[in-house]
Amino acid sequence: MNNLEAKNSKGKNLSKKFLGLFTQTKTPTPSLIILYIIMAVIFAVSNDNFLTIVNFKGIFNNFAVYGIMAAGITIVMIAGGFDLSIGSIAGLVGIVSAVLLMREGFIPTPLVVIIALVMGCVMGLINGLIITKVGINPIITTLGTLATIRGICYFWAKLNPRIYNDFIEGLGRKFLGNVIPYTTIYIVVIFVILSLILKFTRFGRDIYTIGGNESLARLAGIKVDRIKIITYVISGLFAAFAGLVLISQLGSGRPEYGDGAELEVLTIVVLGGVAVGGGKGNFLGVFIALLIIGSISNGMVMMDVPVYLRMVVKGALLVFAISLDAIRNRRRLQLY
Amino acid sequence: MAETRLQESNKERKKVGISNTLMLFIVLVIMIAFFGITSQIKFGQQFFFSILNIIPMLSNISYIGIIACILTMLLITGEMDFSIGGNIGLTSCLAALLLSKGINGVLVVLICLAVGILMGVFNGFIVTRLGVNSIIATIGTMSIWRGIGYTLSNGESMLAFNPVIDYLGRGTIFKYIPFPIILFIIVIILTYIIMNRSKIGRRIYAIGVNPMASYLSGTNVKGIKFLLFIFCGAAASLGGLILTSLSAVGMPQHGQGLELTVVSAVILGGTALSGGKGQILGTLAGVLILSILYNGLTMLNIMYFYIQIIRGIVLILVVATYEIRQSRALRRV
Amino acid sequence: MTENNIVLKMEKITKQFPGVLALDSVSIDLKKGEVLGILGENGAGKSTLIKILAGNYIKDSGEIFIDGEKFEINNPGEAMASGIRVIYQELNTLNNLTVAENIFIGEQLVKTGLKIVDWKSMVKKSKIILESLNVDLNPKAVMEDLSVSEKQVVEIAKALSKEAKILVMDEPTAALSEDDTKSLFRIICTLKEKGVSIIYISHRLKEIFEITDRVTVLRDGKKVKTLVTAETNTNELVSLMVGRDIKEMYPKREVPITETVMEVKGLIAEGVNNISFNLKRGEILGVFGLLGSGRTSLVKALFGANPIKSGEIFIKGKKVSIKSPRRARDSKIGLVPLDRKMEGLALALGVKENITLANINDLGRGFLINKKTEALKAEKWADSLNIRTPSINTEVNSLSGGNQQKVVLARWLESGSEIIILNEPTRGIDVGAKIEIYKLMQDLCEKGAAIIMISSELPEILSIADRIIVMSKGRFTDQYTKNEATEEKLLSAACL
Amino acid sequence: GCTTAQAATEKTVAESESGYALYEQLRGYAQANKEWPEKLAADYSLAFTNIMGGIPFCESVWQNVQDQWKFAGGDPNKLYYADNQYDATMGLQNADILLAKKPDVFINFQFDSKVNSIISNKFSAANIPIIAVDVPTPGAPFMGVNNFQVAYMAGEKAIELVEAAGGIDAIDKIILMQMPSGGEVVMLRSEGFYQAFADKYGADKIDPMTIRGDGGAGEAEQANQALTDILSANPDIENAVLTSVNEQTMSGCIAAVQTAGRWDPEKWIVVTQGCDETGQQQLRDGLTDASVAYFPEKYGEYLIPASVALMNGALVPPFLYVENEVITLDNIDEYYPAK
Ligand SMILES: Nc1ncnc2c1ncn2[C@@H]1O[C@H](COP(=O)(O)OP(=O)(O)OP(=O)(O)O)[C@@H](O)[C@H]1O
Ligand SMILES: Nc1ncnc2c1ncn2[C@@H]1O[C@H](COP(=O)(O)OP(=O)(O)OP(=O)(O)O)[C@@H](O)[C@H]1O
Ligand SMILES: [Mg+2]
Ligand SMILES: [Mg+2]
Repeated sequence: MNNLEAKNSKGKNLSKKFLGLFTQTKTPTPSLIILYIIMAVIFAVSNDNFLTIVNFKGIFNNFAVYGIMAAGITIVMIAGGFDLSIGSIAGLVGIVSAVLLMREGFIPTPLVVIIALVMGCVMGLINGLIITKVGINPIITTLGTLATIRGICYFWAKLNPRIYNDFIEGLGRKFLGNVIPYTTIYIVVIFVILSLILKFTRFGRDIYTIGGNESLARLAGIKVDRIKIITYVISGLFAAFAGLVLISQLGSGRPEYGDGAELEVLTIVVLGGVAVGGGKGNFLGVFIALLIIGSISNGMVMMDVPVYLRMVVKGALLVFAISLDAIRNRRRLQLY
Repeated sequence: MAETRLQESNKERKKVGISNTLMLFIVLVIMIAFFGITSQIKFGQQFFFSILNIIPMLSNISYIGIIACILTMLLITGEMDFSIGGNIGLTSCLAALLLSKGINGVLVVLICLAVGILMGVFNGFIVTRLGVNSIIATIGTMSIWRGIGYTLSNGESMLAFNPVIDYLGRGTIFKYIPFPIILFIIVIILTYIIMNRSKIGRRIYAIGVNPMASYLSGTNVKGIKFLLFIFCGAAASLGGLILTSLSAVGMPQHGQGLELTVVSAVILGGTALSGGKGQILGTLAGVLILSILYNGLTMLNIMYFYIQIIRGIVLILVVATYEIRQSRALRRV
Repeated sequence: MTENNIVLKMEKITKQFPGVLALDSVSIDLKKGEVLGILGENGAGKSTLIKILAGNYIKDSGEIFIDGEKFEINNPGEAMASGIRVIYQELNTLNNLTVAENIFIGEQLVKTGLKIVDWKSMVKKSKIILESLNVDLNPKAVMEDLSVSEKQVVEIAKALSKEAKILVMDEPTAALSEDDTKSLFRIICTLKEKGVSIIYISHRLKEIFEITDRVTVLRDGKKVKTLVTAETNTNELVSLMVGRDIKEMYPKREVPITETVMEVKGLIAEGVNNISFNLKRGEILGVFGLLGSGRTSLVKALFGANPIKSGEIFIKGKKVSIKSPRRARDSKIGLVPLDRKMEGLALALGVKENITLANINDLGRGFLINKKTEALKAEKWADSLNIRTPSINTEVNSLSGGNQQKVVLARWLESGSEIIILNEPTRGIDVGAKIEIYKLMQDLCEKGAAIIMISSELPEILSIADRIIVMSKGRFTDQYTKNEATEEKLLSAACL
Repeated sequence: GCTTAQAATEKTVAESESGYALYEQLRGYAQANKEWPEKLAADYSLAFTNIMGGIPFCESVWQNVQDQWKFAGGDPNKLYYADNQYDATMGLQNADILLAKKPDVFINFQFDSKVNSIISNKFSAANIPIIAVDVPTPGAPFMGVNNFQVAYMAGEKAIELVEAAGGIDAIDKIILMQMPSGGEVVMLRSEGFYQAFADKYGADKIDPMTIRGDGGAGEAEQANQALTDILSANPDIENAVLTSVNEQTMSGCIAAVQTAGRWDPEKWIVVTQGCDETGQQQLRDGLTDASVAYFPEKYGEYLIPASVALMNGALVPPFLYVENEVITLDNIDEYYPAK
């Protein structure tokens, strides 16, 4: 217990030192980093292809879509909200853009991109309006829009558009100097910018306040509804962008794309230390959670764990990670 | 003075108690009427209102209902169990495996329930003792359970014929009423009594509303949460057994995505995920609405993706109406 | 006085809540640079009145004038914009953010130009504010680690963080020690000189006389009278408040003090360092100390909610190990915690459920609850403690502070505790209710109970406690019998 | 030798005269792909469950079933439909719902053969005949592909291409992108492929160079991620043989190779199965080298005659195998004229 606390406080100093900008107080990040290092060592020992650029290109490309979605849902969740519809939004945006691109040059690419992103924002707006104005629990609302939007995707099930458009194709596949995937750059840029917004703008701080205690936020004169709606729009926007990356990486548009992404992303975000119910969370944590989840499946292929065992290992690692973190962050012992 | 206050308060209690649930049941009735009429019009005969349709539908959802009722109790304490789906997958594979080893059916049932309880214990432990957020913890265990299911069955589905197992899902009482429906009804009654009349039920609500206050009033918060996780584990594996029986097959895919179905049903029933609020009858209504919706629309030859759209809209509309009614009630005062 | 120096005028304000007419055409006015006290029993409508002023509740009818202009306040933002700042009765802090951030919630300081949040100056400014309140709190500390009293200070700092025209304080000193109160008053005086008008709500008449210029008395949602403080006295105010004369503010009966029921030896726990004392049947043991002195930690340890590192507890000579509140309850200990809303009550449940919360087991034989029994039990206490509520099924949420406190007390009376620990039992409770509670405490003692009472209110502890132990920095510093004890002694011992 | 052969031929002739005549005749109608001369399906009802609505393969099957039903004079209102969404539980529910509508024939397209046994029990209890599609249903005539055989064909085609490309030694790995969640039957689609190689070159040579990946639910996304991991785990793969359970999975796989920047049509021998619209496009785009066609758009030409035959009390052969074809860029236009 004692040395645990000791480690704990040391960890905190560490985090204070080199994570300063991106972290709020009490971040799970240090334990996540420790965990990731442990994982990396194990994988690296069992297969020397793990710690290679090639491999990390793969890992990063694999979680690009989830990473981009995570950006939006993190904002929403810090503000105390929830968004399960991101997978469906990505799917719909993906297939619609693919359909729009079917006839070469029929609609100019930039316009398609704009349409795509606007679609995302609109769906986010709808979520936000239902949640704030009608006042329905966000989980129900987005569970509903999840089903609805996914259903709409199937309107285009019959034509199965492939992507021949160079720009869109490059979006999720190109590398900077043949080393750094574009997708990685997107994620890093997005995370950094959002971190700065969260830390250094009133909007960002208000998000934390609303997530921490909504009625208090109202008493403090914060325009709670407006800010909440904006967070959902942001989430929709990034889901839409993720949808574009998705069709880029898969080279086609299909109605089922993005199916089930919500749980994956939720796992990543919560593992990254974003509090369900709001008020807590930072992007460094999410980023490392992203690395962990991304590397688990990759690492298991490396160690070639039998296909059927992979699920078990993945789940076990997840539970281990979150438990480790819980123990580490338990500052006073849990009474209830 | 006391007496008058008492009477008036009883009145109040009645007013508050049912409103939400009542509305759901009204929606239910409307839906049933709608499907009855439309199927009459479309096909010139009554496909929907027929024993042949209603009974199998009910036994097909009985296991979902059972799990939903138990999960409602857990949700009211403010915790969540996503691992139910994986639990079902594991249980059904285990059951089939044991049966294939020629183990006695009753024993198989007992073993499976025991394993289900163990899964609950595991969830309960990491959530209450290690203080892990239950949503992500159970997302983790969900994939552990299912993975074990795949490993046990080596990814193959296994026939599971056995008198006992068969009866669990396909046996009937009085020749017509399927056994799982009886089980479902029993669970509804039990959970209803627990949540509305019993001492532990009161504690469950109190924990959901303010765990600290409950703790400082001598309630064993961790213990009760632990217990409810165990209930969920047991309920899920019972569900797994019923599903195994209904399909006469044990397969790791059983129960895939079930968690979202059940949770939507529970929320539809008016349970607050933040805890402290919820009713068993509401959950019952939620389960019925979702399943009848699917049944009726399929009956009408509606494509699956339309069904999805409609399901989503109904989910939002129902809850929206509920919210609106509530805020009106507040304004009126 | 001429009209034009009237800053705020609230005319015929009426507010109806489910089952309660909280305000019945109440009118007040507030002059520039004056301190207006508002007095009233629990549930008189004080907080409601100021919540309407703050745009937190919407009034049913009535008018509000600021500087003579009619003014519609629809949300807190508008109120703040027009220079109204409020310290609410309930704590409103964000536990996982820092002190500095809490002080500037919703209006973080930003650098000119880019409008970037300026953490440095926020920390600096909050340090200044906190120093002016002379408490040494690290602005970077996380709210979570603060004791209730420390949080209350942050609340005040929050209200002072920005220039205000009208400053409303709803029982700001409820959780404060004497010193903090003094420094707060110093600040109030300087603000007055700056021409800030202040509405000051408190149940502590001592403070009302010390700080206010005029005082408005409310009763049952109606305004009774407004008087100039200098021209009135305690008895008049009290009788206006409660509608009858009150002879004795701190009634004290002689209760036979008999054998020892509880003995604590060398108790060490989080925030508590080697405390020993004993408690006798029929005795009221006062525990005095300043902010963060460890009193709450102590009682939590005694109640099993704060793990005991070492030390022994004997009850009726038998050594007991109290590992959890459940054990404490079973050994007939009861706790009325400091923070009603967070620790005391399940706000969304009814009065009934809250009263029976600690002994659900007695609500009928076996597995089920006998609703009739429960209702009758609840009714009994609702009546005998005279809890003001439309019905025993009303959410405690909507009860006023005092009545909420009574509900918590009722819970432990219901479970027949013999050792009752009350942490600031009369915090935020009106004179009438206070006296009722003092009476209640002594009735209990007569019935053979023993009571530990934490209190920061000197007159109260001096006159109600039979014996007083003083704590400082988690240590025991001194103890006095009722007759020895004086304010000076207690304060000096508390500062050791 | 020849006597037995004769006996065999006589036997089939006899059978067709005795039992299958009607089916053969109707099959003829159907293949003409226009209105049948006789409206034999009128005032009958038919129930059809689709294995996974939405994916091109199943859409084609469903489309053809509808067309043929119309040609046969069936009432669209009496063609009952449900979507099993690759989910045995839903398959079960749908079967119950359709059973309640008492169709005259039930076409069951559901992925788990074992779950089908309980379904078949229920329908035979109500003595409603079943026709199984692609996945066997006990006691029901089977229509569709023999998964193992088709996979084997694919394997043989791949071997042919391997030989052309300089023999097995020039190949680094053989990658099977499988779909465990699809159950055994679907597994055969890749294991048959493997078997072809094992038979040709010997298991001990093939086993070490075989990689089995979990392509998830038969959709592009997870397959893409899975292959990405496999590629990074095997950075030295240059020449590879790649197959998968269906065209969607394959599209994800190819995208993965491209994204990894390791795509070279010359060095990757890609043989797939299904050849639905996605597959045809992939062939035309030169992404895949060959695809074994299941001709989903022809399924109705077997299913409806069989159903109508059963409705009219005639017998139906126990196995109605699609004549699969290996489609390549050379012969694709014969089967699927470019639009
Ligand atoms: N949100 C609410 N809903 C319903 N009733 C309320 C609500 N808030 C206050 N009330 C009722 O209005 C009356 C006045 O409450 P208020 O809090 O203003 O009293 P108070 O004078 O502040 O009491 P105290 O001194 O204990 O703070 C009380 O009877 C209370 O029960
Ligand atoms: N469980 C705990 N773990 C760590 N520190 C604690 C704990 N409880 C209290 N403290 C710290 O110990 C000190 C004593 O806290 P405590 O609340 O007991 O003081 P107090 O005298 O009761 O204050 P109050 O005036 O609120 O009654 C405070 O600084 C508090 O932050
Ligand atoms: Mg008040
Ligand atoms: Mg304290």
